[in-house]
Amino acid sequence: MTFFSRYAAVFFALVVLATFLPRFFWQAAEGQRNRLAIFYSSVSEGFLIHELDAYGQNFYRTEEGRELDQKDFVSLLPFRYARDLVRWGEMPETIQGVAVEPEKLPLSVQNVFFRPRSLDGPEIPLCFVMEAASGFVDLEMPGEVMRISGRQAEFIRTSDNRVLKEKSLLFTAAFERAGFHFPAQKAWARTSTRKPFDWGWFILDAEGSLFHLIQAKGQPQVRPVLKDFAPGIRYVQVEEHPGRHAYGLLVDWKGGVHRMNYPDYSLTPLPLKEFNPSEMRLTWRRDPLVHHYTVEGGDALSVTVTDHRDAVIREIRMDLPPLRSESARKAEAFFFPFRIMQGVPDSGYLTLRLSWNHDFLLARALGILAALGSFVLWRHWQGRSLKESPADWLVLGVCGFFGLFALLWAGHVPGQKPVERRAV
Amino acid sequence: MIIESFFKKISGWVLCLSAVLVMAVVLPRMFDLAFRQGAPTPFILYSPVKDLFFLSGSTPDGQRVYRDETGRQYDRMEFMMATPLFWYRNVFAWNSMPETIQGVLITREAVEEGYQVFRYRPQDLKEPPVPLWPLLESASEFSDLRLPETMFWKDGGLVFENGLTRKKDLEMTEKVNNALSEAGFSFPVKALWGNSTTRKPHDDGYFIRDAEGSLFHLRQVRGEPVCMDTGIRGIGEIRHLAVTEDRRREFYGYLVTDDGRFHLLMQENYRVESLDLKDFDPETMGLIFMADLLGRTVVYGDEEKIYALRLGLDYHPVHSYEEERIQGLSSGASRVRSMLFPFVVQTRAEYGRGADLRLDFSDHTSFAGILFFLVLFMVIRKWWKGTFFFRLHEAALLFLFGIYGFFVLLVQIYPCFEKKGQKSLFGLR
Amino acid sequence: MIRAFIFKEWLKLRWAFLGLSLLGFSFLLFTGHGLYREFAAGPAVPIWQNLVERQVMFFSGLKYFGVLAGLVTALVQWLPDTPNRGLRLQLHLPFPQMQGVGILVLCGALTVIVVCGLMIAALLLITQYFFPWPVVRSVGLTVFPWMLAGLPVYAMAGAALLDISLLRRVIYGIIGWQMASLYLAGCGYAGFEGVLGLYGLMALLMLFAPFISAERFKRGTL
Amino acid sequence: MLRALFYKEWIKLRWPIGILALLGLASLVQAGLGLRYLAAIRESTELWEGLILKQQMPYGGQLVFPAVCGLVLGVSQWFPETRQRSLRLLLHLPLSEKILIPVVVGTGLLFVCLLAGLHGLGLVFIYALRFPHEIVTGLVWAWLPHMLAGMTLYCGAAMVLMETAWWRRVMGACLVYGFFKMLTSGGQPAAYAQSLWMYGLVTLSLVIMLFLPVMRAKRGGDQ
Repeated sequence: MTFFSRYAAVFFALVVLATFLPRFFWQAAEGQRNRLAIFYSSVSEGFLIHELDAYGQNFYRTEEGRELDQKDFVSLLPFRYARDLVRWGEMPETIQGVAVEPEKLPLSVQNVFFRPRSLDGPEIPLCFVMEAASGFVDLEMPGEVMRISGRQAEFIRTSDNRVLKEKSLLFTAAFERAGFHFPAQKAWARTSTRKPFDWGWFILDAEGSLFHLIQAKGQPQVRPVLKDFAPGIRYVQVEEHPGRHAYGLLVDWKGGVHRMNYPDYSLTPLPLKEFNPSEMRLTWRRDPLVHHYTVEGGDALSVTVTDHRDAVIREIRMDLPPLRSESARKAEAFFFPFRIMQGVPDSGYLTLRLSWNHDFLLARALGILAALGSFVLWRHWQGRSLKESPADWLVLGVCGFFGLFALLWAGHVPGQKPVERRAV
Repeated sequence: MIIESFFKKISGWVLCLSAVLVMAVVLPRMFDLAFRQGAPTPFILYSPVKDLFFLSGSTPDGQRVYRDETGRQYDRMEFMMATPLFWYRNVFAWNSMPETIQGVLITREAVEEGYQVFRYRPQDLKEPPVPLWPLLESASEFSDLRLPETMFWKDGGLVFENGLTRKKDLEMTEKVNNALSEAGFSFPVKALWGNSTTRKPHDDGYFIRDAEGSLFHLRQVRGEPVCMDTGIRGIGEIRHLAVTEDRRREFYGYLVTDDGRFHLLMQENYRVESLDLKDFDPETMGLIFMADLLGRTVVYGDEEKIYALRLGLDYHPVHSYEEERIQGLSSGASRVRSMLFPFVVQTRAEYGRGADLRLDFSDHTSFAGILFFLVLFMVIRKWWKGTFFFRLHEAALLFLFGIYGFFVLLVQIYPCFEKKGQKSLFGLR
Repeated sequence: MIRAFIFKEWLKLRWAFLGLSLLGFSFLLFTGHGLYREFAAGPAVPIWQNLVERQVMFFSGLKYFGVLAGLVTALVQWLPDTPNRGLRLQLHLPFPQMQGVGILVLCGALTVIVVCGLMIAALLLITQYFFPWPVVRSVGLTVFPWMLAGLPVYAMAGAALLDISLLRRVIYGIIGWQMASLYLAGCGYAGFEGVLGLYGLMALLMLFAPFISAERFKRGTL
Repeated sequence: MLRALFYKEWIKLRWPIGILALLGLASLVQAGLGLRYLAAIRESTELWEGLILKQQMPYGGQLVFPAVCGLVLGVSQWFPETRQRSLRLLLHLPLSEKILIPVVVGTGLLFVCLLAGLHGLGLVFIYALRFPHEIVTGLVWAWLPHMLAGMTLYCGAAMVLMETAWWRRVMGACLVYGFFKMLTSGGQPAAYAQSLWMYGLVTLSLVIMLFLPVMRAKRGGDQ
């Protein structure tokens, strides 16, 4: 019993230490870098770099490294800073042969941001199905929510928590007509009234097919979108934009990202290399001439520019100075052979994820040896036999310094007498 | 021994009074929590089509109701059609905007440009909790406003501190204070108002009141501080001023003077337009100002009453309306409340933000409550000890504190218990 | 005699004092480090402006420090004495009892005040390194009532520990809790600015609360 | 013998339990009235929107209760034991410590679970009156880690009080506080839904660990 209890103590201490010590370590040791953004200028047909340093100073450069002042920078990006250019009266009439109409720019300029965190997360599986054709300009949150339970869609009125029978039957029938298999696995939408119009919900059914639900004048419209999509659908990011260029982004389980085009739901894979949606951030900017994809993560920033027929025009990749210096990473490997993370980048859930350190084998080995050595010294100082509790050595061999601290805290097995110390 | 008994006495009173204090804070709060009812503030708009005020509110059971000031009910669409200058986006989308209203030609651009809304709340009267401001560039080439490298506060003059070096920026401080004194400013700075956010269409700088009560306008134009004397005199002492930067650029903002009047500070020559608001009390009432193409609407009020006023383009009243609101407590509940609690200790500042500590006495009905608890206490006394009599300080507690005193006596946290042998005033203990 | 009293209290209280200061300072160390990193990462003015506009409280972890200090001090000071009636012996010494209790309360209150004062001073020192003067002032005005909450908690916890009737103990506990929550009501930056004196006076007056409980404790009845 | 032991613990704990039960009741009343008022002043859609989309937790304040229960019961159960060596007295009862310690710890944990569980059931009931089961499930998910946090604090209090060496107390307190933080840092109702069993396992290890300081107190451990 004491044996179990002692290793329970060691286990408890290991979990807490492996969670907090690396966290504290990186809070103290992680470096900083300047904020960097890369834009593609259709005017100069080159990349522009905007850098903000720790003192709040802005630097503007071309990709060749020529310094620009703010005004040049702004006039090279006419779609992004249209307001300024129009005010100065310097808006070019045509760019690359395409006429620029400043008042129509909001329809053709779109910015979409994707974060790994939005892939998964705790949510309450009730859907606000908005009225997409109410006749009023402003959207309103409806007075009922939809739940897709085992065999049907149910509407619950918010004012008295009652199920609306008629509406539920109406929607269930519409789902069944479209070939939907209950229950739903996941449902995605942008539930906010601050958008120009409503595109409703994208719902993944029990067999992995994707459906699109819109409520217009109280009537459901359910359309099958994707059937037998081999990589499997991981996430759909719906983007209502007044230009109606695309329904949004679709991420599959193999790490591919697709643009879901309006109005036929066809998928265009984005031309991104080395993009891992579980770890990297993606920004998609669209302007009247080009698509512009920025991938940020893994200490690098890469930008791909395509034209509207999705042919790649230019690519650029910039390595950013690493946030974690090599010496700090060596120190981490020396002290922490693994760490436990509560939060992970691609989910909003809290977990306990064990992640082993795979870098710097030598530093790790040295760390474990140092922990072993300290433990030997401690046992010697306490006058304890090295043969006592042999499993301790296993703990130390696997967990290094975490193990050392945990074992020190747990102490020896109570009641065992120290060995007689021989006179030196 | 005097010290000894003094200690005991004061200790007893401290305990007793703190119990009363805690009860006077907590019990009314619990009462309110249990009996409070609420209804959202109705939204009032002026209909230039029908020359009436239109209200959108909700009934106690959560139903939305649209009606006009005469009580006639409408549906949502009719409501929007009656107030087309506010809902212009919808009305234009339905293609049902009248061509002219009151003889004025209506175009989408004119409506959009004529539209402005701002709000005033009583807590705006208080100085901001952290009085630190950036002096933004008001004549920048670029349309995005950007934070400068310094921020300033008032300490007699204006003191600038640089965010890079984290030291006082002596050069800037001197430049600004020179600009102030050149404009005829008499130090020290008494009060300063401005809108320090960068999320606004343009920057109108700060307004500063000097030692003599004059108002000055400070801006940064192309890196240089520019100060102007507004020449505003004779409207009383300015208590609050808000800068409402808006694309319309009709006025800089509004000001509230210490006589409780509400004025607009116009952009042309710093002219002051005083609005004649009936019964407006800046300490208790919130206000919404809505400008549209054809006139101005001012809606103000507190929890009890709500006033609406329509002004023409020349700020002369055209139409007015007032209405009683649903009370937070029903009349029965509020009578019971004032009977139960002879006074209430408020720890929150009522309309401003922050803490307070003050007594709110209830009206005369609280005597009924006090009498009730007096009798109740006597009954209990009779039941427990066989006599109606009680001591002087017990009577005082009951009379002064009503229900609070009753509870204090009930759990016996009252002072002066140590007179063991002595007889008390009423002869029995 | 008085010196002996004070020495005896000091023997008990020094651990509370040390532990609380250690806890507080380690917390401030974390706060200071966080600020240091934030200021190293970018320009200062946006951070200042963010604080002014959103009223972020980077020191909000100190909110319950005063309460903790009061509670720990009271427990350390009164708990060893009460169960085996050690205090009774002291109350029967040839020394005016109430003055004796007064010295005890004074020692405890001073511990709370000194610990909290140290925290405020250290926090203001950190703040003034990173922020201009108005922020320092507002931070001080915000933290002060939080720390003041320690005094009523100390007093009422003392009274509750000393008292013999269980009902009264519970009531004192509730009073202490509610008094503390008056001081901790979230009023934003510098919310107590105008009424700090009143609240301070109230907190000091509360220190008289334990006397009557001590008297009851001594008599052992009523 | 076991019944006597159980009875002894009950005698020790009845007043704290009584007070905590009253507190819990008061907090439930407050939760109910607060929810009633919230439903009265806000439009129902807005309220549901906050609960579903913004994942607000209006019951967040009530979730502290299990932790308070754990701390109070832990301290009031183990503080008297650790004074004047009464723990040693307890351990010299004619009963194996393998039965005795689990019974004593189990009694304490039972009361923590009972009090906090009833309080949680009350909360669930209050919310189930107004909201569909999805929102109530969210409440349960948010409540469970706090329940574990209550058990953690109970064991932590016992462990800190029983330990023999002061540095072990400090380190133990830090570890328990760290784990408490890990359990209460979820900002969304179902943040722990995927991993609660792991947290439960770690909590269980803390419970089992309690045997160690007891044995140290009995046999005399190292410093």
